[in-house]
Amino acid sequence: MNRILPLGVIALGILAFATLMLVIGPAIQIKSMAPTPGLANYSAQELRGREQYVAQGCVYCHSQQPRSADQAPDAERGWGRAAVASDYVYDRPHQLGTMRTGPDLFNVGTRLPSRDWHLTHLYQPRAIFAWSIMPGYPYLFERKSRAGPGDVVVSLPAEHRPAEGVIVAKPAALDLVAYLQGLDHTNPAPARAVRDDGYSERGEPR
Amino acid sequence: MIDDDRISAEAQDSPKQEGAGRAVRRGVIALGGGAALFVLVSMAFDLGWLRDRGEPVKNREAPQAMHTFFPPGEQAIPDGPAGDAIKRGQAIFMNTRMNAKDFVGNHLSCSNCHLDGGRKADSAPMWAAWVSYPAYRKKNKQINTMEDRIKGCFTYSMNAQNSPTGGAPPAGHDVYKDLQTYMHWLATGAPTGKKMLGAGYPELDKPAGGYDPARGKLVYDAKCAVCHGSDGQGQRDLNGRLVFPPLWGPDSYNWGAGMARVNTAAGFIKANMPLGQGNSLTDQQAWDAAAFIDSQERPRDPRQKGSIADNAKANHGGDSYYGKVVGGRQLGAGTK
Amino acid sequence: MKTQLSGPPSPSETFEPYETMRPIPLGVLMIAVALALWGVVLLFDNSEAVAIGQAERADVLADQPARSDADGASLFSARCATCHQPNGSGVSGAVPPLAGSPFLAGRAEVPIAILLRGIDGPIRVRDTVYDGHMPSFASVLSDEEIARLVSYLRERFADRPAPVAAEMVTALRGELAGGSGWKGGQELAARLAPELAPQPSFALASRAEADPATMRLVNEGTNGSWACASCHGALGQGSETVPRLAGLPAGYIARQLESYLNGSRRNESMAVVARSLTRQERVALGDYYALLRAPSNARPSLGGDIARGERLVLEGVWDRGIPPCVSCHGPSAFGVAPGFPGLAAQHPAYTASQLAAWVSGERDNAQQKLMNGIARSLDDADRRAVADYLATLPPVPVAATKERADDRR
Amino acid sequence: MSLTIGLLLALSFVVSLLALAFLIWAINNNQLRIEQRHAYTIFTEGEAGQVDDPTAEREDDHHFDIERAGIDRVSRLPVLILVASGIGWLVLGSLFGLVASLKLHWPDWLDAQAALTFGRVRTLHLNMVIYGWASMTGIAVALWVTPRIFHTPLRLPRLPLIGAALWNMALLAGAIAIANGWTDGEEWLEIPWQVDIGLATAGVFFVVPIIVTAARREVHHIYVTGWYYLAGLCWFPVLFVIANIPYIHSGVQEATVNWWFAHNVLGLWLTPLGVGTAYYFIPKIIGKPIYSYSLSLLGFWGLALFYSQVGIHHLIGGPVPTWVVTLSIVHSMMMFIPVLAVAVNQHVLVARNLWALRESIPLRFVALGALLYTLASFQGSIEALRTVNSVTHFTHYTVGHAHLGAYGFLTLVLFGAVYYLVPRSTGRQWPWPAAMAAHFWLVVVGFLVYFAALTIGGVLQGLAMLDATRPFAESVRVTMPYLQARSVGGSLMALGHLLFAVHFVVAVLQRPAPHPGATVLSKPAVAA
Repeated sequence: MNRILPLGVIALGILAFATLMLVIGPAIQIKSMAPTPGLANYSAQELRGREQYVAQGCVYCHSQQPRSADQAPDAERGWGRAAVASDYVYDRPHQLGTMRTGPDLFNVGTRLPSRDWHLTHLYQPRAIFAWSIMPGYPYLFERKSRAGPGDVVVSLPAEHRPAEGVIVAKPAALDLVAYLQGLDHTNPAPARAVRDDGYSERGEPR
Repeated sequence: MIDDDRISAEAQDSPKQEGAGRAVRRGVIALGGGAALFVLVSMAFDLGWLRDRGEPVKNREAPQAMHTFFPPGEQAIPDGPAGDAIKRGQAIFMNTRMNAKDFVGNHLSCSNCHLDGGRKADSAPMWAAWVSYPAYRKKNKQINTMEDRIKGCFTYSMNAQNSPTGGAPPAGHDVYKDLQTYMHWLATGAPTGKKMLGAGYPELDKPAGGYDPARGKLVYDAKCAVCHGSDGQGQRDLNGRLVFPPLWGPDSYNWGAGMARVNTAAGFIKANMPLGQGNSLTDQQAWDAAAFIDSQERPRDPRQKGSIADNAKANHGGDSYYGKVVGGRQLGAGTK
Repeated sequence: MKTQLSGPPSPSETFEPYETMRPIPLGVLMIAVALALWGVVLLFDNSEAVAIGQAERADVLADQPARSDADGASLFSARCATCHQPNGSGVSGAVPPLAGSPFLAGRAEVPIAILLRGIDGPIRVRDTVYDGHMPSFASVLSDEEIARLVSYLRERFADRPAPVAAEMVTALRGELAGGSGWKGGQELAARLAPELAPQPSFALASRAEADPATMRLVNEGTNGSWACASCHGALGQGSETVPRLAGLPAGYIARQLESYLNGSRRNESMAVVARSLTRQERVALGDYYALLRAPSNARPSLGGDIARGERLVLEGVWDRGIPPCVSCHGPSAFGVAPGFPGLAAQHPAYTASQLAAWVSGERDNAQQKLMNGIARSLDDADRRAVADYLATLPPVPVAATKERADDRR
Repeated sequence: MSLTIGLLLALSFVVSLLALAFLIWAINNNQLRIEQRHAYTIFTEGEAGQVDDPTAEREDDHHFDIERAGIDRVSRLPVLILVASGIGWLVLGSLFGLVASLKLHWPDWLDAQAALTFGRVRTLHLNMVIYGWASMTGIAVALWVTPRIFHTPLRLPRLPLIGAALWNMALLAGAIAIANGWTDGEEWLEIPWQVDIGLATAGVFFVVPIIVTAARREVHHIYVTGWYYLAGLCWFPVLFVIANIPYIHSGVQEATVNWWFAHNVLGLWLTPLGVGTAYYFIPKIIGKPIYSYSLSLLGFWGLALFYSQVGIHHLIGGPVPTWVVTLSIVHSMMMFIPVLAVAVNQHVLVARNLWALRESIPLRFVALGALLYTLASFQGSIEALRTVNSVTHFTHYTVGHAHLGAYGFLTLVLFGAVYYLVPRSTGRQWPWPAAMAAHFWLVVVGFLVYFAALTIGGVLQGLAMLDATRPFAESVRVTMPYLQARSVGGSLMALGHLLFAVHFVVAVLQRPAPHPGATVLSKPAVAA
């Protein structure tokens, strides 16, 4: 090969073809899908919480894409039914995630609906799970000598309580928890919903 | 050659180097080919070409009790009048007090002792019973037809003396017809007159040291009471429907029932109890528990004409507590 | 003489890399051809997988309660026959008969109202008084299904062939929404059908609200742990892996809380809660939840095979050492207090996770380890099937009777 | 609809295959000649290795005195600045990586600052090593090699200086943004798009000089390294810009764009940089030609055809259309072809000249890197299989694989390239040859520990997660010893980087040696 122009043109042509297949094709197909019935847009507080979720980098340990029962026991763990494309129409940026250092969170709002539980867990995960390797987020909380009006005090087992005063959630923590509580994709997916069904034929015949 | 080396040193290698290069080339291709082969095989597996997709992953475990006969399943009941009779028979079998209420004097059903609707091996399955009658029985010293045998069940196990009619169904009653149709259907394909594996209750050798109701109480409290209640009266759900059958007392089988004999009860217990954990007790435990249960008072033996002692002599040899004195009281008086 | 170089030729700094002309090795080409063929096959196969995936999702949709198009007869055998018997005769002393029941023969609103709310109290049917505890079907049957079912029941058992319209059910559902079970025949007769009187009076122990301390535990939490209701819901109905507590035996609930403490049942969050409770509080919470009545919010969600689940629950697989669930948990999976919890209307993810926990040993508090062996005999598909089937059942009706409240002993 | 899509898809794949078949046919029929005058080259099959390329006898065709042409002198400043920046980012990036690794088993360590939470430290690590170390050093090597293979000095040599300044500033701004929680929130695309404009602009200052230099080349034929560099420099800006345009996509479309980009950063940017570099340095140091021109062609075009479509294998079993996933899986497998071609080409040459590994530490780095490229690619293909992916997806195994590619392959190759080019570019010899060897063994042993730990731990983690009867906690517990081992390996690697950085600083600051040495080897080879 001794010419630059054809090299560049063909190389870019191949990339264009790949973009067509991997970006434009799926986009056309997915955009034609209506949101999953029952899927609600995020509230203002949930959106603020979602920004926290993104900013803290939760996605690097938590996926939001339960797999189908034909592939993995995600549903049995309470992580919810297999996610479909129309579950994500309000998600920007997407937070599908590719790690499960922690559990999947796509339905954490139904699996762990308690605000107070989440506050405890965010403040110090090892107050609940001794084996947990999730970081605590003490900077989303503050210590006060006593709770003021409207303050949300974090319930803590005795060994994790401060020597004096109380731990109070900052608004960012409350927003983040509101987002987590709102994560609920348990409504059944439409039959024609889009997802990777590549494992479906390995399931046992019903 | 060596003089040329300067010139073509870049392109020409020594044979040894050539060999190393060839080996690596082959190695790389073999590695790639092997990996590609793995890919292909794995994909073939994915596509189901390498396994039988039609067969669901069942029977991974060997059947708990190895027996040679498998009765037909629920869905195989035929349509039509015969099928209706089978279903009626099944309903009587499963819910005897409800569906043959005129002839039942306690709270038991056939299926309490003949588990899985009379299917389960080693719990006196009906498919094995069907092909064993008519037969001579020592109990009444005559040839028994199947109807006679069922009548015996009503008389003793179902304590018919306490039923609204005061006795077992009269000869030729529909209850017999329906039950026999059900049993006949369960025995579809069973060999007549051949001793079948899993028939009856297993016969347990009596332990060397005998059996002991006091030890049996310990076994009972540890293993049985959670379901049958520490008072042996079974348990009901919130609507009052019986879930666990009573083992003694007025709502259980009477002194004439086969289950009132310690050896029979021991065999049943060993093979089937606790439910879902058959054969988990030792023989000794099974005998002791059976002794404890069968040394409790229960409805009187309908065969008793004179005294308990007379009846004990006539009808209660072997491993029975009938007529014996336990805890200062002679057993066999019956319950109210 | 020097046939091989014992040392390297010293390369020249001026050497420029280039390639010699050699063909592509045959092996590489063969691998390329093989992979290409398989790629085409895999891509063609893709469409089949999508069709199966769509069928699976369609099945899950069809399994949702209140979505079936079953006719009255099959609704009757699936929903009523376990208690009222296939011939409608009922169970003496326990379940009233349908055949010849004046409750069916009168206004169609009466059976509809019973199905919508269930019954919690004494009821007189054909001169026999039953202490009736019937679940509410409002959360598991649609208006159309109730209309079809009532039409069938009235035609078969009361000789009233006129069909019932779904609109009537809709109207009544709106009218009766949110009520608890009918307090026996008395309340029912007073509200809808005076002609059914006289009915036994509802004179059971009053369902007093739990004491304020218990209610604080339920709604606010205390002593470093969280409010029960914050996870289990205001009505104790639960969700996903959070179990439904409403209507579970009081003694069972108290025993589970003890198990979290002694480690025979592992759940880190519940262990925190259990550590914050006194023995009296554990018992009081059991009493409280045992008497709660809540509609079912459980839905089949694991993609399990409902028919297979029904077989496992009602018939078992004896060859694999699996007795039917109902042989211990009661004919309608309402449970047998205090040892055997109700399973009906439990959340599938919870049921399945518990069945898995018996296997892993995370949970080992079954009386006599009855569940351990059974759970080990179930495979993944079995667990999902059983759990999904149980979620289609109506919730356990509350029995506000003395024994039930006291069943913790 | 699905059938139509499936058909369409199979057809499009067939198109790719036809392109490949045409390429192979063209190669075998000598349609892609190196030069016009080779059109008559008679190529006899079965005589592989025996054929004397007519050019081989014309010595000056393959010899060119770069030093005399003054080529290295022109590129010196931009190359050194970029290498220095790259090494700076490497040290910083590995420190963040080490902190992130330690946090996975000391979760309460450094938890008081938002900027030091795991989610941000890990992200800083990735962005610093990919966009800082790998990209900048890769560009530096490309700036140094391109003029050499084209026998002409670098054109517009001041532009890369501006580019480097801009790139460093933008990357620093991006890092600060991420540390403060301002992120675009997608893996590999965390740097806010506003900052990305700076990076994209900086890219122009790198691309233009190389393309202009290529256009003004003094040789007719473009050596294979040139293909990879030129194609990579075409691809990456397009990828980077398309993926970073905000407000177009949301939800799952965004995820497909995300992984189309993230994998193409590896496949169409870092891989061409690394493979191209290895293609230059292996024959250059050994002083022998590459095995086969045909395989070079197959390797390059195969990579272009197939690597560009593998990205969605990161979403196997996810909420994306089945056909896209299957397409990516198929292409992942097809990657065997170009990888085999490159492997044969490079490893055969090394295997024939194992003596050179003893003599040259740069070659040791590059050759090992090339070997790990083969392994990483095979591993990647197999990982994309549905059966395997069910286990490895969502686990640390994937992290191990990513490091096999980005570290085992690319970083080692770049280490070798830097070791080779610095003396020739600056005229300053490396002062401590022993430090080079220490660096080699530290990073190789460290990486071996790192990779083995994550691979084993990841598989155990995946198997635990696939078994419903094992609680999730077990998938965490089972990985703990392996995460600790990973930190040990990571520490060794970071130590090696520190040593490398210090060595580099000392080398650059010392007084120039009179001559970089008459030989390409780090120490004069002694002929027997």
